[in-house]
Amino acid sequence: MENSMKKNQLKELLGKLGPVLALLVLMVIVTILNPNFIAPINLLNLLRQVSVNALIAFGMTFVILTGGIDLSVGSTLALSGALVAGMIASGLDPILAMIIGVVIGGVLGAVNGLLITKGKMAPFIATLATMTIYRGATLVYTDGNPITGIGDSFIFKFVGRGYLFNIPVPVILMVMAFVLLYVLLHKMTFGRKTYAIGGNEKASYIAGIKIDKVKTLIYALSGMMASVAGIIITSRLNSAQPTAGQAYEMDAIAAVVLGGTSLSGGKGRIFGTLIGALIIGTLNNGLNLLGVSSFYQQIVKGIVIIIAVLLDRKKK
Amino acid sequence: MENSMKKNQLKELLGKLGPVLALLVLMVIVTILNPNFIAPINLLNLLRQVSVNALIAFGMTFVILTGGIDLSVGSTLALSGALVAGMIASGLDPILAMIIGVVIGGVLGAVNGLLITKGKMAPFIATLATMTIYRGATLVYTDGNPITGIGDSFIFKFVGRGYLFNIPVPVILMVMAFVLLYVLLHKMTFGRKTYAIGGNEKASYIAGIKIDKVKTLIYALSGMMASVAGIIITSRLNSAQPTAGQAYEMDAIAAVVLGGTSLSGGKGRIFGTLIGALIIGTLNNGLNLLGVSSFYQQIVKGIVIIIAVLLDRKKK
Amino acid sequence: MNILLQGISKAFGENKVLVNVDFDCVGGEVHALMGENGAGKSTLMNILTGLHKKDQGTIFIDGKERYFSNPKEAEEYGISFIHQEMNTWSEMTVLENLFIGKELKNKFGIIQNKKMEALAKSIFEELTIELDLSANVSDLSVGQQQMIEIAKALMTDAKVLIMDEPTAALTEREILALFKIIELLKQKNVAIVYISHRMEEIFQISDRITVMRDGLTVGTMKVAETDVDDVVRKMVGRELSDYYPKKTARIGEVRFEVKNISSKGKFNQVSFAVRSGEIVGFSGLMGAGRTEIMRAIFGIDPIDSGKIYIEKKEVVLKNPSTAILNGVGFLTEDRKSEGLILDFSIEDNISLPSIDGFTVKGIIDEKAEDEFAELLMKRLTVKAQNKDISVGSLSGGNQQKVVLAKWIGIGPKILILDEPTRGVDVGAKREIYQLMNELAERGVAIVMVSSDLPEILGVSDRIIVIHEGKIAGEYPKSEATQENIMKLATGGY
Amino acid sequence: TLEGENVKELKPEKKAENQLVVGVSLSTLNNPFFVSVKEGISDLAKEHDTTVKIVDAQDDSVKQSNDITDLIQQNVDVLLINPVDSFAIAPAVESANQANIPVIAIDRSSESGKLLSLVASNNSEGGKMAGEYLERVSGKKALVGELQGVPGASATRERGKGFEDYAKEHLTVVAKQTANFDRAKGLTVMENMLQSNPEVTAIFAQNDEMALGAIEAIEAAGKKEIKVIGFDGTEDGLKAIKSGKLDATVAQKPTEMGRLALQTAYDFFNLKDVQAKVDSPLELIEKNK
Ligand SMILES: Nc1ncnc2c1ncn2[C@@H]1O[C@H](COP(=O)(O)OP(=O)(O)OP(=O)(O)O)[C@@H](O)[C@H]1O
Ligand SMILES: Nc1ncnc2c1ncn2[C@@H]1O[C@H](COP(=O)(O)OP(=O)(O)OP(=O)(O)O)[C@@H](O)[C@H]1O
Ligand SMILES: O[C@@H]1[C@H](O)[C@H](O)CO[C@H]1O
Ligand SMILES: [Mg+2]
Ligand SMILES: [Mg+2]
Repeated sequence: MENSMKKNQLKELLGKLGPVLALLVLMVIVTILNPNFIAPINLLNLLRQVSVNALIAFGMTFVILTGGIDLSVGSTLALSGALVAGMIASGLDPILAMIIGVVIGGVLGAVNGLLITKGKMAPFIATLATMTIYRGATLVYTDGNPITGIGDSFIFKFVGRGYLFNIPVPVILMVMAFVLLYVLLHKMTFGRKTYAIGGNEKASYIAGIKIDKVKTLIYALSGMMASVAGIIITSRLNSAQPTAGQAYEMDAIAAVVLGGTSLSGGKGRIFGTLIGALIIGTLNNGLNLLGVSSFYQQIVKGIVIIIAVLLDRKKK
Repeated sequence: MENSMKKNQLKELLGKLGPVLALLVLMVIVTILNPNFIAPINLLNLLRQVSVNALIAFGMTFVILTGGIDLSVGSTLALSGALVAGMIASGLDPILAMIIGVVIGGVLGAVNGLLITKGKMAPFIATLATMTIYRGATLVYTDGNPITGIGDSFIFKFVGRGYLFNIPVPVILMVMAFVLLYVLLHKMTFGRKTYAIGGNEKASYIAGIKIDKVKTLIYALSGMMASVAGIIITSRLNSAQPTAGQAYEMDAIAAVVLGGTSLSGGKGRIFGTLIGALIIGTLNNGLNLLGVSSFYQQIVKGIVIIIAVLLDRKKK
Repeated sequence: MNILLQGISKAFGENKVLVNVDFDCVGGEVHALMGENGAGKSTLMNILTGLHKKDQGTIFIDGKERYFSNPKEAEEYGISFIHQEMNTWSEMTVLENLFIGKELKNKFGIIQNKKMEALAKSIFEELTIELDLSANVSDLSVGQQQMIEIAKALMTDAKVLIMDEPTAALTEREILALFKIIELLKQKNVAIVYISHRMEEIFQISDRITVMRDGLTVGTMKVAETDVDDVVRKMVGRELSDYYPKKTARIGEVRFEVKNISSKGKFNQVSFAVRSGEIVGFSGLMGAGRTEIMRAIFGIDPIDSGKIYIEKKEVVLKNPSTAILNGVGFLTEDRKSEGLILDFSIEDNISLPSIDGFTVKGIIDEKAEDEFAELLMKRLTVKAQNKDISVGSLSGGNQQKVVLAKWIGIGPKILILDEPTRGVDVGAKREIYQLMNELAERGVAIVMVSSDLPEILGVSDRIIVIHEGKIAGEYPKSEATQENIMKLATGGY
Repeated sequence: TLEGENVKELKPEKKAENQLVVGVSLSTLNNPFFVSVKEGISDLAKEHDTTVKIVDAQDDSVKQSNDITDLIQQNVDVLLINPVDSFAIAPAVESANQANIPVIAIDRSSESGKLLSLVASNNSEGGKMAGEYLERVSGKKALVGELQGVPGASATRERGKGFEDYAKEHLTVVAKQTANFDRAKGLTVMENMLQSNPEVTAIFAQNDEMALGAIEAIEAAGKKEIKVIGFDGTEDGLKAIKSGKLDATVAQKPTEMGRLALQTAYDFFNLKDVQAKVDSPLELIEKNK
């Protein structure tokens, strides 16, 4: 009994550490092949690259934990980025514009939530439809052109391009979001409800959890995270791109799954997602550093995803 | 009792006809706005446009009926198209090349099936990974360039660009595939097993169904349908495009769902998928005929999908 | 707290499930609610606790009219419901399960795990439950999960407690513990509604019995003023003479034999033989490993060592498909998740394991399939409008008959039945026993796993007792008694 | 039978500008370059009261060939096509030929079928111009990184070829990565390139969007000495040159391209002579000039 408990704990620990080990192995390999990789400046660079995907993937983690999926994040990112840029360009206070942008992201996400809960649509289809709609809306709003002339607001530039104590601001935002969402997911009842819904929706209803409300909030959260990512990208590119964020949903989902969260809901951790995003980021950055042609990069990325997921399965 | 039975039958009939009604309404609206739409030549044109998506969606129907999903169809289409073009360009007999192409499609699909059954991976992730890998392989094989010089084989041109009794050959292929797969799904044990797996995988296994075999065959079928679509496209474009088929999985999934098949498996019909593909095709063709700008087209398409699915839900 | 339901009616679509039902329960009593499968017992309680909306009727609580819009509201008011279908979260820990929806938190909204643990420990102590609070529920036995459900309900300080078949998955020891708790609660003046198909325990613990049939209340009586036969008559609407119909089948040659099969950690060196026309009962405590043995024989789980013979020939049943080809059928203990495809029609369920036999040139011969399904439905007296309605809409007993029909349909030489009457009402039970006899008469070798001792004794020709994954001993029908079987089942103490 | 057979000789009929129905198929409108082409066409059309029907292929050759059949259905008088791919467009051009509709290609050509005219800038010439510029400002031994466009796109191929053919003897190309003609990709690819090849002194980005992404990365890394040349001369690109952030661009005139294409159609229906190739001018635009 004692013994088996220890075994179980060991197994669980390994389960949790699986993705971390994968990440470390990957980093060691890349470093051996190109020591530039491990240079602090490249690592910070890597973290900054990861931040956008990580932010989206954090929101996606909640969605997937409920057994859902959000394909619209890329379009939400583009639309809220464009709207923020538009507001700033037309003279609105940048801070206010960013706040409104995040609210808009939340509203776009809540629309998904309502289609799924009140409309009883499958998350895949609901967010596939809004993905198309939000992208179309972005193109209509921008007329297919990037929005520029965002001007010289320090604070807006700071969000995507600034440094604080030598650390890029997007990285700081990522860490802050991680801590907040970690507490929300693991230390507060909202997170408990998220797991409960994904684990057994009917029982959760009977236990008095307001399924529709929690789900809608979760999709709103996902939309908000996408819009934060959108603001960072807009700031970094000093312009809002109508095509921004295309196919980002796939990277975010991959990060969540690589981090050990199950697509059928109820199982997983946001820490895993962070690691998953770092694995993908390391792959992107590493393969570039190693000069692997972009065609082969795709093959390698696909294979690494398969191996990582298969190893995770084996362990169980 | 009598009465209620009739009511039930009516309801069921309506359920089946739901997508058909949606299609008819759509067609009437477009015709009123632009009578050109209903011209036989345009309808044939529309059917030809639909054929590629329909073929992919037919295979996707089986996959979704088992509760799975296949995101790799677009890449499979591109890779098998490129390989067929490559074989023909290097002098292989076109008919042989096409047969090999379809076999390759089947193998690529079977790889998905094996990852999902033997590797116990979630279909979403397995096919997301192979989507990336097959696309990468296509780019490597073509070096990013279209494959041309397919030469002047009549039979190869015929597949994508020919007419038989004034009907475009892709349309004839679509109809043939529909009939075959209709029989397979609704009249043969393979289809029964497909539904059973989607309805309750455990119970099906205990009832003696070889789940792994059936599933692998279904993903292989999906790959084969994608490769047929790939051959048609290659013939139509007189060249194999490395970027062909990108995001086609979404259109195919939308066709399946619009046709009333449930993403959670076990429920749906291939006839619905045909109608679903026609709805999407009518939207594309109709919006073009009506001169709706492409940005607004995306918004309209997304909204129509939502409305169609919501109406379908309401009915139930 | 007293509850009173008056004139409750409810229909799901065309299906009238409750018609003008009256029911009441007062503080300090155990009021049993009995009736065939689908009589409407669970639905009535779901209406009381706000999961379903009534169509008609009035609900009084302590004399005042009162309605709840969801179960949580009812619970907060003091009415707790332990549901028939288990409402656990298998990927969450015991502690998390206990407190879902009512976690303790501090003023910053942070969950207070320490406080919750202390509270849970004290409840577990009271119930004499020994469970690791940090264990995942998926690692617990069904019985242990049921105990969590009970603990959850008691934690809320309920004034009214509804238990819907709470003992269906409990061991004898756990049942005893539960009955002690019920006694305790009675003394605390809690009103208890107790739903069960187990006649013995009803008479052991309840004060009053209400019987329902086809959505109507047939009558309410004091336990002291009634007896088993009376209750059964009210339930099924007719006299039910012998529960265990007499078996006349001739016992023949050995049909099926397993020799020394083992599976590490599950069972060890199990050997037995079954003859044609024989019914062999497998008894044992919950979790003794009976299900695991049968699953392994049928090829669902792997066997580490040992051999299986059918009609003296060695066979390797590497998966269910091979087992079926060799003439073995297996009715699993969990009919919803392993026995049926709930969205499929009755016909499609019945023909599923034999579907490959219905093809002409690869095309399914629908006429032959229809006839096959209709024949089996008639033979098993499945009560349904027609063969095309979905199995999910049938009552539990009728669903179980469909599962049986599908296995009879393969023309089995050997039929393994794991808890074939679990959750099935008395009337349907008797019909199932009758069917087993008919099959035996046709020479089928039958293995029946059951946790219901009277059933084992009433139906089997021979009884094998499993204890901790090993055969502890066996008795022919003539020598078997509850006492000697329990003795073997508990390891001889 | 096959589509695209039985092509008849085009016989121009005189038609006034305000009588014309012009079908326009663009490869994508997700790229400012083509948005400018579109604007060039629609502005000129407005001036002459011409009806235009514009469809957007979203960079999918199959969709483009569907779009073009849709336009043919509507009996347009002339087609202005900006192909996604010059090989894949050929059958659609042949269909138009069969339907007796004149086709004018924009920016990219068609490998077969008959074009009334091609309005394009010479991409491989443009690639060479970029090479020459980098050699001039960064010296013969300059270590160059190249940001490539969408794999397989003709612009990618031709600009790459023109540039690399020239670079073979005049420069050293140390790194090549695709950034899909996309600004955000340009940024990350550049960041990585600065890590893997810190020695680069010059960048050729095959369009301005990628160049604009790249300069954000270069600025962030504090390596302002790296010279960057883009391609296109989009509004944003030109702005960046004016403000000194971008060093140069090989400017095409997308708006002009659009206007030229429509003007060619007008000429045709006015029974004027039409040139088989209309060169849209390329121009090197540099900082401080
Ligand atoms: N949500 C529902 N929708 C439709 N029909 C339902 C629903 N719930 C129950 N029913 C039907 O109502 C009837 C009564 O079901 P109920 O579960 O109350 O029976 P029960 O007496 O509890 O039976 P058992 O002893 O098998 O638990 C059955 O015919 C059942 O099929
Ligand atoms: N799905 C499962 N996951 C984990 N443990 C299980 C599972 N099923 C059974 N067990 C455990 O395996 C052991 C044997 O269970 P088994 O079901 O074979 O017993 P049984 O004698 O058939 O009793 P029951 O009447 O409960 O089915 C028990 O300890 C049980 O807790
Ligand atoms: O010429 C155009 C532009 O350079 C654009 O940026 C990408 O596609 C090319 O064809
Ligand atoms: Mg019940
Ligand atoms: Mg059992």
